[in-house]
Parts: sequence; structure tokens; C-alpha cells
Amino acid sequence: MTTTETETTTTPTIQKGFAGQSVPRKEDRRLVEGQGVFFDDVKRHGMGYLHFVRSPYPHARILSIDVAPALELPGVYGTLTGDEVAILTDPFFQIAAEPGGSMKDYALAVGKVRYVGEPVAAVVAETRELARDAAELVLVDYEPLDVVVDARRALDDDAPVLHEECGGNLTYEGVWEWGDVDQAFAEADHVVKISELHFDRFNSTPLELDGALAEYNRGTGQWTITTNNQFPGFAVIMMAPAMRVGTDKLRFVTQDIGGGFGNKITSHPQLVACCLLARKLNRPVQWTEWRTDFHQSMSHGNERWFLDTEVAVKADGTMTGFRTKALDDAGAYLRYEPLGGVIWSQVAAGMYGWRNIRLEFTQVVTNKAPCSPNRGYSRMQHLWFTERLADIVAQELGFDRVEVRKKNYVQPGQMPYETPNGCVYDSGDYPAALDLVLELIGYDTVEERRAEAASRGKLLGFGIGSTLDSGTNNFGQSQLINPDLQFSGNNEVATVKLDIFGEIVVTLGTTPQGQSHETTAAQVVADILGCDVDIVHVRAGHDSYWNSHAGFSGTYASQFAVTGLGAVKGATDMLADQMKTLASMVFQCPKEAIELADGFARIADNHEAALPFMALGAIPNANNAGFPVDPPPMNARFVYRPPFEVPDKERKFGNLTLTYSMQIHACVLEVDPETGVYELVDYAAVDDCGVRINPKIVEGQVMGATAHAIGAAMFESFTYDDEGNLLTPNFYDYHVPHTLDMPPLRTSAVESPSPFTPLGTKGMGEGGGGGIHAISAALQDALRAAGGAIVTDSHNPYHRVFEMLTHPDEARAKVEVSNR
Amino acid sequence: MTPTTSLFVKVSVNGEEYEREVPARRLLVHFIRDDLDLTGTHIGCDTGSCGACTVHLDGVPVKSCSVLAAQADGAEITTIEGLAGEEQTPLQRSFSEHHALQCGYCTPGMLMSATALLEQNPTPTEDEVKIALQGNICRCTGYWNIVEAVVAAGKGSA
Amino acid sequence: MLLREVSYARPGTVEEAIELLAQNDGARALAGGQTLLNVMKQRAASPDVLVDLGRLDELRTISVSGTSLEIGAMTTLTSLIRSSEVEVTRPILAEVAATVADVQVRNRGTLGGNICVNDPTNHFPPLLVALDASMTIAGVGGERVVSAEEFFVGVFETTVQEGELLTKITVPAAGKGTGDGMSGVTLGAHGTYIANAAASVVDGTWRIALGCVGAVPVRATSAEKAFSGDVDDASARAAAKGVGATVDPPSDVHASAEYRRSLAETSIVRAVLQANERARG
Amino acid sequence: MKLEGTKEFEAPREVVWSVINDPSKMAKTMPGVESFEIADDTHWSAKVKVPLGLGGLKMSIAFTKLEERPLEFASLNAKGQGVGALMNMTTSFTLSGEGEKTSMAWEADVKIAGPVGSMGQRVLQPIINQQVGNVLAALDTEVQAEKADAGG
Repeated sequence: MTTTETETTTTPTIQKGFAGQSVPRKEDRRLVEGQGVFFDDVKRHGMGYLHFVRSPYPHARILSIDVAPALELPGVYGTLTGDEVAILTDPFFQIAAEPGGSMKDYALAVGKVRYVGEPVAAVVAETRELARDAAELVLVDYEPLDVVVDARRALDDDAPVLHEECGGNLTYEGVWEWGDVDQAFAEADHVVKISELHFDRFNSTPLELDGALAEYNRGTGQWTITTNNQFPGFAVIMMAPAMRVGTDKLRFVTQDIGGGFGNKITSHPQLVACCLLARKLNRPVQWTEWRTDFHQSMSHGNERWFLDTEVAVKADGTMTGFRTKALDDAGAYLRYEPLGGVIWSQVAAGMYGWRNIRLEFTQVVTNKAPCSPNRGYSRMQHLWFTERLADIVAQELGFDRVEVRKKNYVQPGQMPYETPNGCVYDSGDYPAALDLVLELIGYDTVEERRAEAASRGKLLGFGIGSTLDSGTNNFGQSQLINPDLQFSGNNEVATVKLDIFGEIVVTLGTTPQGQSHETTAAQVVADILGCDVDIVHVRAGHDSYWNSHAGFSGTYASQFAVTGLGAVKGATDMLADQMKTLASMVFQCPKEAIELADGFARIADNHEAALPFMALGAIPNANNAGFPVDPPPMNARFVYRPPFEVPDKERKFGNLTLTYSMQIHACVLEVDPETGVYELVDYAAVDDCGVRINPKIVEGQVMGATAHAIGAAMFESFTYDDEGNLLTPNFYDYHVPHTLDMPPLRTSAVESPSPFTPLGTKGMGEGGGGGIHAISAALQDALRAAGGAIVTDSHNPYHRVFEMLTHPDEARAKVEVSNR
Repeated sequence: MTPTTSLFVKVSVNGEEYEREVPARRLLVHFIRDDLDLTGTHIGCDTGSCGACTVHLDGVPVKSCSVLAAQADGAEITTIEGLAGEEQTPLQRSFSEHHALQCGYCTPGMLMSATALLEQNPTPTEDEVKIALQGNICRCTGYWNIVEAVVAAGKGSA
Repeated sequence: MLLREVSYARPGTVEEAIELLAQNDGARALAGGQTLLNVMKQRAASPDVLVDLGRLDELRTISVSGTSLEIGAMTTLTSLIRSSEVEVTRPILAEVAATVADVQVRNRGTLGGNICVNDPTNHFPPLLVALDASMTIAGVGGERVVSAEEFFVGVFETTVQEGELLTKITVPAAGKGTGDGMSGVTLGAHGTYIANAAASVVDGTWRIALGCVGAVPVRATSAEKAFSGDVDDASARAAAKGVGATVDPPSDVHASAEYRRSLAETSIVRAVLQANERARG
Repeated sequence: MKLEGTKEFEAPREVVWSVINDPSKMAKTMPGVESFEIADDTHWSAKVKVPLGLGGLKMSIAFTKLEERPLEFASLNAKGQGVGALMNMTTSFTLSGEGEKTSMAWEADVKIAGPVGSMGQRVLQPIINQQVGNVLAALDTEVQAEKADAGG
């Protein structure tokens, strides 16, 4: 069961009307009646079904591909191979500078395969079953090559090289250093050393898999791609140059998307294959990815090692600095990477006051599925790391975990706080939020509960996971890893119009996957125009034809509440002004005299003089004769642009994100010392994302992030064997938590409005993996009574806990303390 | 009797009779989505694990990805499209009121499983709901609001 | 998703089914299909002919005859859970059935299917070995009855030959002095077993079977013999000790062989204590 | 996956050698062989249907003899291809012993890729262990038959 409470520290910056209320979602009606429109629900006459031929080898040379047997099968429309792709397209644009920048990545494998499940050919046939039959008939002759699976081996002299053109497996390396690290260590009273920490590989496994319906019009040379890609702005700049066409030739259409969590950003290679086949076969081509395909090939979360970490600590428990070597495993291709190499630095210091940081970031490729954004992208790994440091320092030096946090947290008085690398934490009271979560979970009774559990033979553990959810990217940060890139800032678009019968129609550039944009946008519009949410119609999904998108349009990186709603507010303010202007023309009064309320534009001190929205909408649209000047169009388009500077490339310094939501999670678990099996028995989470337009929707996001974290900590892992086979290729072995795996949950919220955003809102939703941090901490706490193993992995299935119980010294050996 | 790779299947779906010739290998879920164009029933895995494809087969919730269309010959099937008449059911309304859905992809399967539970047990406890929904994966909500919505709908109808 | 081409037949009688299985090369009985159809999606099995047993209501009966409980092979797990006969004669069957997968799977999945698949992680193979169940197999030449231990031959393999059909599972009814228990570790609540043990005691005589440690259920004979007189935590632990060393379990992503050996011993202790408590009534 | 073991035979080394060195005799020890062809004395191929209860796994396997030292050592590679599974096995036999007793130390490195390799993870090892057991038992039978022939 869940219980909820809310504390509001400050009143929001906008009037509370619909905003601030948990109004029911506009999306729900169609979705609970099975009337949603997901990409796979869309059909076209004569469309063919695409099935990919995938590599069974993690690393092999493709000697030959024979599609003839497939083409002979009745009902097969055609095929596509890597050789054709290499002729018809150019390699995808690479975000990386050298050496990663030389990588050649195509829609299908060309010459070589580099991970199990990599598409090597595609077949299109009359039915889904036939397409798979035909795919199984395609003969591919492979010459297997040695594989590298462990990132720590990828740079060895004898390691097999995935991309010869890159001259090795290194794709990016950079030293990120701020403050005076050497001095911090010189002045430290204690230095805690941790030889190895590992953040495991998993992803959010949205329930709907990737896919598209690609239609090609020979007359216009344009493709219409009905898909669930969640970042069309990115897909189009990847696809258009590769396909040697202008961006206008690629129309993206999305409506309902069955979850994304970042995992649906990098489907562009498969989309290109669909487009090429739609043109080649001159018929609509439909591709639906299946679960095993997705697990083997799509958007794994970055696996990261933290090696030779050292933390400088003063006698009073103040943590003054850390240095570490982060080794990031990008998998086989750099689809969105190496952006993970900079995104972490949005939260370089976590929630703490560390002023002296040195992090050597190295990214390598391995024979595993490509990594791409995944809920908490790159920051989650780093925040888990900073939380591990706090808990390990506390345990090894004998400090109280709560006190260490309160002492080292950035303090409310410091807000807005500039971090050592120039990021600005906009607002928040971290210590107060910690007190709140401790109260929710009954921290004062933990020791009693521990004793009671011990009487039942169980080891009880309590853990805290404090984490940040940085939202609204400054894409200028991409220049920190590749100075030649010409991206900076961010934007989002909305159009709002008053239509002929008085309806308000809103279109967005975003591609929601459950984030309820239709509802929250309507709430903002209704408050500004003084009308009911029911007359505000927000178009579902995204369509390039709406002219309501910009280069960064999409739904990713916790930003809608800032960029999306910022655009909605901007456009609605413009429309409101047009409506007042028009009303003032009709009433022959100054514009300032007009107010918008109760669905009317009326003279503020004479409510008799009122025009219904219908009348206003009709004038420019249908009844415009006799006006001395042109009536305003009742139609507004606004591009929201967050206030960003281009970061300093030399110092790697600057504000990389506009807002910093905060979550603190706390959990209590019980370990069975005989088996290593453990159960979450109590859980609480506090969220502060500034002004909440719709509290229930915000709470829903917190719950979702919590569930993902629990899954990642306990069950979910993309584990490969030494030979490069994925051992968890579907839900048989990749266990996703279900109802019975969920602990009781208490949530609470604090509202610290952002001073930097139009509505005082902050981006939120990703959640920063707070639960992973909390569960690692709680396990370490529980194990104190059984050998005192240190938790050095983010993923702790039963067998790993059993290892820690039976061989605690192996884990302890990774930690060393030196005192002055 | 000789085995065949194609056969006629007669089913009643949401009260409507359908007769189609289908390949013996076609799964019920593809038959419902692709042959009958009832796309409210979804697919989220390929191992019979996620429950997004849950429908009622002769009144019993089953995973339509783990049944051949041929096996359903002569059966009465209810899909998500068959739940609401003019009005939504109290359970559907409860899902909306309790924010029990985000992306909505698992929702049809959740509703079919929960509806079957409420038919047998009009006022289920929280634990009974969890057991009834264990075969339905949701990646957005963490289940808390879903369980709440079903319990509330039960209380409502009791 | 998406199966390879397969032929399908739906017999109306057991005789017809046996005929179809005997006369068609690569024919495979389709019971509930909850495992078979899904491994067919993965291409881990590709039968040429599916003989759908769905209409053989004669295989869906549950009855008590004399001192034994007779369960038709096509009895769904849901029916097991709801059966008063089962509740009265051998409740452990319903108790375990209720923890297999989920409601939808239990509505289609059958007891016969669960044991004919003989996936080493399945619940019923070790349980039925511990309960000393026997299986009735019908073929063109008539019926034969085998013990649970003889029944399980290998992974996905049983003694049921081409042209044969498992029709009935017979379990001795529990009398006074009988107690059954099953314990193990699963991947998530009610999930796939990582390791388990089923134990059954009848008037002080024990049968203990381990799951997930080999291709077929493994009798823990040393533990079975270890008990003399009162069973308590200490004697259960003593009995289980060393059993792990006698098995050769697989190592996989969920458990090393060493971990499975340890879980096997712990599971024995817990299953035995559960069974013992119930035997005492 | 690496497997190894030692198998004792009640037969002279010559007899054991003559069996493991004779593709057609070895074929009889393999599970579910449907057809068998010898290309030359170092290359042969087989079509097998590994008897899995769920319907059997069809594979065509190409064998290559890698090395042999008569009466002492032989090693061969087997590449199998079937829908859903790719197998690559390198195996070697080392014979020792005197008179009527022969001891065969064997090693096998089995790699299985493809959907079966990944899906069947939790069941694959028991399957392989069991199949190896069957092969060794069958090999013993062949050796005894050969011994009988030789003797008779």
C-alpha cells in the first residue's frame, strides 16, 4: 500500500488554478478502452513485414550472405544486406571526436558483426511468420573472431579490435579535474581507498518494443515514418545525412508510445533499413521488434567501472575531494555515445559539497549490445558512485551515515549553488528532505526492528539513497567531448490556437510515453486563458507536419516541465495577448482593460461586455470583414529557449543543466543469512521537483523510478558470458519485478520552486536511481553483522549476496583506509 | 484425421462471430490483432511472461500469445475492446482516478486480469489483487497505483 | 513470437490422439502449451505436428480411488488448486500449483504438461518424485505404469515415447503420519526455481527429491536414511549436510554450482521441517 | 563450456583406438544420427536430431580430424548448424594403459550460440552433460562389440 503526504516549503510562482491539482489525465480514456494508437496498430494496404537476420556471433567477419533461398520462398517481397546499405547510405554521423569519431556505423552490419543480435540483413514478406521463415533461410557465412567482453581487458595489447578504423577499442578519454585535488589529499586526515566499484548493465525494458511503419512516396521522395522513436529531432539528424536526403524528406509521426525511458532514442539504424526497403520494394514496410531482439541489440544502459578511487576526508567527517578512474563500457557502437562521457558531470559532486574532484574518464567498446540513454542516463551511475563513497567512508571511519550526509550535503543557504565545474543547483533543502524521509520510514525504530529481525534469524539493513535528477540539457556540453560539434543550448516548441468554434488546440514537439503531456499542458493553458481544461485539446504525440518542433524536440532527459511547458506557456501568453487585442478592437477599449475569465474575453470592470471564445475564434477565421486593421490570427507558435552559455572547453566548466530535482530514497530490507535471499520490507521516497503542475502525475513518476531501481538492484542485469553470449536475452532469465516483488511504499514531496524556469517547475521523472543507491547501502548495513562485506556492485542478486556472506573478505579487500 | 497446416477457426469475440481460415501456427494474439484488427490487445514479450496480451477465453484470463488461434476454435473471447459499453466499467474509471496507468501499454492486459478477479471475488484484498496481477508486467507505475485502483473498484462494487 | 510452420490436429478421443502421435513423424502432444509454444517461439523446439489434447475431457478428471488420488494429465493447475479431492487427499499439490508462474499460466497449464516438459526448474518433477507418484502412459500397445523416478529421463525428456501419451498421474493419498513440504529459492516471488527440495514423510519413512541440480530430479538418499526418531532443526541439518557434495548442479546466470549445492542443503532442511510439522498434524 | 573426464575400457588400446578412429563407428555413438557421410579420412559430416523431448533439435554437423598419434591421441572439431543453434566443439582423446585395460582421458570444449544457446542457458548444461554420458556409454558398447569381433 502507498501513503502520500506533501509539504510545500514555498508557494508556487504561478496562480494555482488547474495547475497544482491532480486533474484526471486526458490520455486515459482511449488507453483504458484499448483505443490507444501504438505504431504496431497502424496498417496499410499491401504492407510487408520486416524481419532482421541477426548475428549469432559476438564478433565475426561476414564472408558471404546468400539471400537467394529466402527470395525463393513464396510471399517474400525482398531483402536488404549490409553491402547494399554501404552503397545506398553513408555511415552515421558520429558525436565522438577521434578516435571514436572514425567509427563507421551503418543500418546493417557491413563486413563484420560486433555483438550477438546485430542485424546483418533484412527480409520483407507478406506475413510476420513468413518474414521470419525467410530470415531463417538467409545463409550467412561467418568467420568467428576473438571477443572482448570485459571493459577492463578492452585496452590490452592483445585485445581483439572491434573497429579497426578507430585504431583500437578506445573511443574517448578525458581528464576532468576541478579545484585543487592534490592539496585536498595533502590536507586530509583520512584517505579512504576503494580499488574497484562496478555499476552493472541493464535497461528499463519498456513493455512495447521498437518498431515502425515506413511509407515512401516516389512522387515527393518523402518517407512517412510512423514509429515510437522518442527523439525524432535526434533521429532525423542521424538519418537524413546518412540517407543523403534533406530533413524535410523524413516525416516522423508518433502517437501513443508504450514506454521509452531513453531506450527508444537510438532506433535510427533500424529505421533506415525500413526506409530503404520501403523505397526498394515500393510498398509500406512494417517492422516490429520482439523482446529477445530488443534485449540482444537495443540501448543497454552504460556499464561503468570506478577504479582506484580515493576520498579525502577531514577528521570531522567532511569529505573534501575524491579522485577516480571511470571506465565506461559503451558496447559495440557509439549510437548516442560518448555523450555519457560528459552527462555524468552534470552531477559531478552529487548532492555533496566536494570542491576538489579528479575523474579520468575512459570509454571503450566491447562485443556487447550498444549502450544508449536509459532512465538516469550516465548521472545514475555517477550518483550511485557518490552515494557508495558516502556510505563506505561512514562505515570505514565510524561516522553516522545520516550525519555524514547532512554535514556534506550542499546546504539550503548555499542555493543557488555553483558546483566546482560550474553547474548551478537551482534550489532545495537536502537536509530537510532527508529528515522527512527518515520520519516516513521510522528511522528511530530501525534498531528495534533490527533486533526483532535477528530474533527471527534475519539480518536487517537500512539504507539511504540521495540522488539528483538534472533536467533540461545544455547541449553545449557535447563540445566538452568534441570541440568541433556545433550544438548548444536546448529548445522546445508549442503552438496554441483559438479555433473557429472556440476550441483551444495545442500541438507539441514532444513524444510522450506516459508522462501525461496532454494533461499538464492543458492545465497550464486553461489557467492562462481562464477557461476549462475540457475545451483545451492537446494533440496526442508528434508529427513533423505540425510545424511544432525544433532540433531538440522529443521526450527525454527530464525536461518537459521546463522546456515543454515553457513553450506551452510562451505560446499561450502570446495567444492571450492576441485575444485581448482582438477584444479591445471590438469593444474599442484599451487592451489593458480586457481580462480572460470563465471562457470569455471581457472588460474587467464591466462583465456585461464579454465575448465568448467562439466569437473571438470566428473573427479571424470566418468573419473578418470591416476590420480597420488585420485582426490578430488567434494562433501562436513559441520556441522556448533555456538561458544557457556555451561551457568553457578548456576548464570543462559551465552550467550543463537548468534544473536539479532531488529525490531521497530510504529502505529497510531483511537478508536470509543462509541463502542470501533478501526482501524489501519498508520503503520511502521524498521528491522535490519544484512546482508540481499535477502532483499525482509527479508521484507516478517517482513510483516508476523506484520500481526501476528495485529491479536494477535485485533482478535486472544484461549479463554476458566470456564468449559474448547474452545470458538474459528475454523475460525467462531477465526478471522484471512484478506485483509480489514490490515493497510497501510511502512517498512525500517538497516543493522548492526553481528560480530559473517559467513556471517554477523542474524537470523530473528519471529519478537518478535512488533505489539502487539505497539498496546497496541497506545490504552493506545488513552485512555488517555477518562479516562486514563492502557492497561494490550496483546489482546484487541473491547469489552475489551469498558470495558476500560466505567470502566477506574478498569484498573487504577492495577497501583500505590510511590515516594521517 | 490428418494433421493440417491451415484450418478454419470460428470464434465469438466481444459477442461478434468471426470465421477465418488461419495457419495452424498462428498465435491467438496475432489472430486478434492482425486478422480481426482488434489492436487493443498488446504484445510485450516472446516468452509468455508479460501478460500484455491477456484476454478472456471462455471467461478465463489467458495469455493470447501462448495459445494457438486453432486452439480457440469455438471459444468465446473477450478483449479490452469488449469491456466498456456506453459507459466505462467502474474498474476502468478507477484506473484513471488512481493514476494506475502511464504509457497505457500494459493497461489492457491489467484490466482483463483484474476484471476476471473481480468477477470471482468482488471485494479482493490487496494481497489477492497482487496475486491476480502477478502475470502482468508494468514498467511505468511500479504497480502501487494499479493495486490501489483494483482494491478501490472492488470496494466500490461491494 | 512467430512459430515455424507446424501441422495441427485436434483428436476427440485418447485413442485418436495416440494414433496421431504414432502415425506422424515428429508429432508432439500439445497440452496447455504454456511452455511448448513459448520454446517454439525461441526455436528451442520444432515439432512437425502438434496433437492438441484440448478436447480430451476424459483427461481432465480428478478422482480418489481407494488410497490413491488419480489426476488426469490435462488437469489445469487452476483445477488442482480448486479441487476438494486434492485438498482432502494431498493438499501439497494445490499448494505448490498455486506458486507456479501466474494466474493466466495456471489457467492453461496442465499437470501433465508440467512434468512431460521436465524443465529442470519446473515445480512438479521433484515434488512427484518425493510423493512417490506413478504415471500411466497409454500407447498403441495398451497402458503401462511407471514410477515418477523412472518417468523423468532428461531435460525436456521423459520415458513417454513417440506414439505414447501420458494419461494419468497417481499420487498416494496422505494418511495419518504423512507430511509433505517443498522449499526453495526462486527468481522473484513465485518465479522460476533456482534450486528446491521436496520432502515427504510417511510413518517415519522419508523421500526427498532435489530440483534444479541435474537433468532430472535427484533423490537425496543419504538424507532420507539419516532420520531415526524425532526430527528437529538439528537432525534436519545433520541429514542435509553433505548432500550438496553428491550432486553436480549447473552454473548459470542465477547461481553457481557452489551456490546451488548450498541452496539444495538449505532447501532440504526447510522442506523436511515443514513436512515433519505436518506429519505430526 | 569445457568438459573433461576419464573413461576406463575393458579392452586393449588397439581396439579402443580402432573405434574412435573410425568415423562410421563413432557415428553410432552420437545421439540421433539420421544420416552420415564420409568425405575423406579427415572430413565427414552427419545430420542429427538431438532427442529433446520437445521435438528434437535438427543439426547438420561437419567433422574435421585435427590431429592424431595412433594408439595415443586424437583430436577433432565438430561444427554444427541448425535453426536456432550453432555448435562448435573441439574434443580430444588421450589413450593410455596396458594389456586388456585402456584408460581414455577426454576433453571437450563446447560452444553453443544462437537463440537456443541463450534461451536454454538454464537447461543447456544438464543436456550436454547427459548427452556426453550417453556418448561414452555408447562408445563402451562399440568397443565391446569391436573387441568381440576382434576376438571372434
